[in-house]
Amino acid sequence: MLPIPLSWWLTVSAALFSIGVFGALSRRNAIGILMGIELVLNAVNVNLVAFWRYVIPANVEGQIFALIVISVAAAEAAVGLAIVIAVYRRRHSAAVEELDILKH
Amino acid sequence: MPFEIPFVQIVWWAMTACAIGGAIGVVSSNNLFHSALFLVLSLFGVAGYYVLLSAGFLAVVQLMVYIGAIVILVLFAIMFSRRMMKPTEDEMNRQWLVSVIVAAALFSWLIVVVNSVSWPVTSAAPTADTVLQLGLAFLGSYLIPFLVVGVLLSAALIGAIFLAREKVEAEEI
Amino acid sequence: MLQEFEFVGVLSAITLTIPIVTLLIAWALRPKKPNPAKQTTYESGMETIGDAWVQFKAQYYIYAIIYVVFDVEAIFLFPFAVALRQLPLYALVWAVVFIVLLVDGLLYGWRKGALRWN
Amino acid sequence: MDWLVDWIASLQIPYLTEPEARFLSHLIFASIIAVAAPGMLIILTWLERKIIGRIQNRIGPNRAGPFGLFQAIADMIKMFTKEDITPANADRVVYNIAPGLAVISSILVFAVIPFVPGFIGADLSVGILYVVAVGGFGTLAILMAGWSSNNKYALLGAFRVVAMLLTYEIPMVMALIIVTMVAGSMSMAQIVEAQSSMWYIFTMPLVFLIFFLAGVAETGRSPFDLIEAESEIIAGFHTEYSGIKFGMFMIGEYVHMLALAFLSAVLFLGGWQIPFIDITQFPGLVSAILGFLSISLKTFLFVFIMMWFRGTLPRFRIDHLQNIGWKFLVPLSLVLLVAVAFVVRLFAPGSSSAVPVVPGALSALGAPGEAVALLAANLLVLAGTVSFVSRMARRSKNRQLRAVAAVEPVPAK
Repeated sequence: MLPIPLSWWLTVSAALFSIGVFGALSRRNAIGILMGIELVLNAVNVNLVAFWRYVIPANVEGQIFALIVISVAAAEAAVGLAIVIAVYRRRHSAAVEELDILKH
Repeated sequence: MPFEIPFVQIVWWAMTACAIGGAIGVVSSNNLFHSALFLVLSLFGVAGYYVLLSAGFLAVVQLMVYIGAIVILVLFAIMFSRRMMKPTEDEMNRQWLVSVIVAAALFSWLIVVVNSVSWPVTSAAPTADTVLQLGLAFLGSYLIPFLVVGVLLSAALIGAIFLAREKVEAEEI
Repeated sequence: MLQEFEFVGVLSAITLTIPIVTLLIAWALRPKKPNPAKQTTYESGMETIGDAWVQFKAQYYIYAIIYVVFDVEAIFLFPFAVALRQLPLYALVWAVVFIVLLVDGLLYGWRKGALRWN
Repeated sequence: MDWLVDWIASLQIPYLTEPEARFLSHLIFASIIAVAAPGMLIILTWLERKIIGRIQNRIGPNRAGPFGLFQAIADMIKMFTKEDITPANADRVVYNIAPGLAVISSILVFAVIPFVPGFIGADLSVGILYVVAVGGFGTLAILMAGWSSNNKYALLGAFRVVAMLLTYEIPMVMALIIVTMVAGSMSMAQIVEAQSSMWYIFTMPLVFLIFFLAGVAETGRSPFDLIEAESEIIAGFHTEYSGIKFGMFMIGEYVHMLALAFLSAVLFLGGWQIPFIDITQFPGLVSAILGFLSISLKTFLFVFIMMWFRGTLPRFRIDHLQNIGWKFLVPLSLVLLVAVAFVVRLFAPGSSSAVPVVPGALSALGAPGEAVALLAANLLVLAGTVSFVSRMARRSKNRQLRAVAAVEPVPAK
């Protein structure tokens, strides 16, 4: 038997996920929102790896999924922060509420 | 081994303190720079989790990609878009109370789901040479995802350079 | 796996104490006579104008983007490198395609002058 | 490491069975590393002053103690007893964490260095990647220091240094991937084993050059010492640091340099191996001493080369630095990567493990054939690069000449 039950991992992952969701919803700054999303992706990764370890440890699928999530996170951060920089250069603000160019 | 099991659990609790404490710091700190440093703590905790889950390769990748690269990117973006050490206005937006409720509801629902399903757990040992297996898989049965990642990264690179670049004239190679 | 990493954990714990101990020793030994002039920002004797926020060049950020993308590329190439001797020959071609895809992005940046320092 | 575990377990101390004995031996070895690595600072700074003094036709420190050996100790005492000024505007917590992080990140590399046969802190199966990952903390420490001191020059210096570190990390990682390919493993111990017949510096000189150049840039030492470009940005990211906190950045730099020298020795000079002698055949203690002597000598060689650089080469300008990184080293390392991948695969032997493998087309030539082909690939890429670069240089020179000729009319005879 593994020393730590699977439900512990899932609980921690759920907590990380919820904190990340809270961060993404409550931040005014786009960079803060991105950091919240990073937390969510990490929670997903913990889940993937925990299920891999406890359910199908003979294959490596869990790690493959986690690696792909990590690369998606990297791509998302690069493009998302580039958008923040482009917007900041134009509007001198990174607060998402003020990004209403499309409304006017 | 009477020593082993509590030892692993001690490490687990330490890593949980890092991961969850860091995550709370990320969302609650009023200084974005501090938020990013708390993110490092949280990511470090998750890397520790990977070690406990015998995914050493992922743990090192987590450190290398997240702390070595993504956090640096985030810090650069913060430095670009913020004046230093002036927590000018409140970092929370008007819907923060709603967000707390949503997050709490989500968490309790997830806990209910986690505890109501009996997961088919095995206690088999994980594959020995994970990295080798990963290499074989990426260029074997997971070839398409591998190439899609290549396309994704290439698109992200081009898109991000296009967005972040200051307008300068083209250059001859 | 935990056994493999045990030494790393122990070493991290011990190295963590080194800076703390050093700082404590220095704290005990050193004089403490702060005054406002000492604590100003050091700019070769000039008065500081404004805060430290300098005009940040987007150039730095572009380097960081390229670095992130190549870092992620590297984490896929390391398993490839380990498995290289056991891969079928055509797999090598696909790996080259993967690398070329990323070089593409680099070439785009190069052509657009994103790699130029000015 | 194992004999230490066995020895502690054989003492028959109550409650001290195998796992506890392993933990205890790890604790002992970790303490030795954690104290010895910063302690080397004393020897390294003394050595550096002596060597640079000789290069500049001086004697170097010669007053304190025999051969001036105690000079470094005196400096240490000075660092400890100096007043430590924290600027009033600094972000105090981050400001104090940054130097510690710089020290930690450089010491942690030593966890995966195989010092003597069978004695390695943690023989991780992902050893090479671990080295890169730990280096990331150093970058973070620099950004933290630059940001938290709340000083224009510190922030600017931090940006510059981090941009340089990121640039040179890519060719370094590519060189590490090439080594992984040839050795077929990321474990440091196995990489050393794989070099028992031929050291990689002889089969892959170009890869070694890329690795070492990028590595020296990573340590931020001359000729890549933009950190200390006093004439431009005061003292870079540690402008505001004084006393022991400045000293800790210095410890970080020197330990990093030592780690780079050890890594170069392990990855390219066969680590603890001695040419033509198989030291593992000797009894434990003899092979340990021989192995440690061998790796120390190689490490010292690289340390000496880095000091030699510092004594002779002028500092790069930042735009040149970035150009060398992005437009020369990165493409070159990618081309090399592909070339070496083909060579390694073509010479791969048939299936030795459970996976059925089609042997490469040239596998009949075996390991010596592979070594020759690797060397040939390296030299070919080198020749191609040299001819390409010289052609580009000529073209750009011609373009400049034409531009000048277009502005100034040819004088009449």
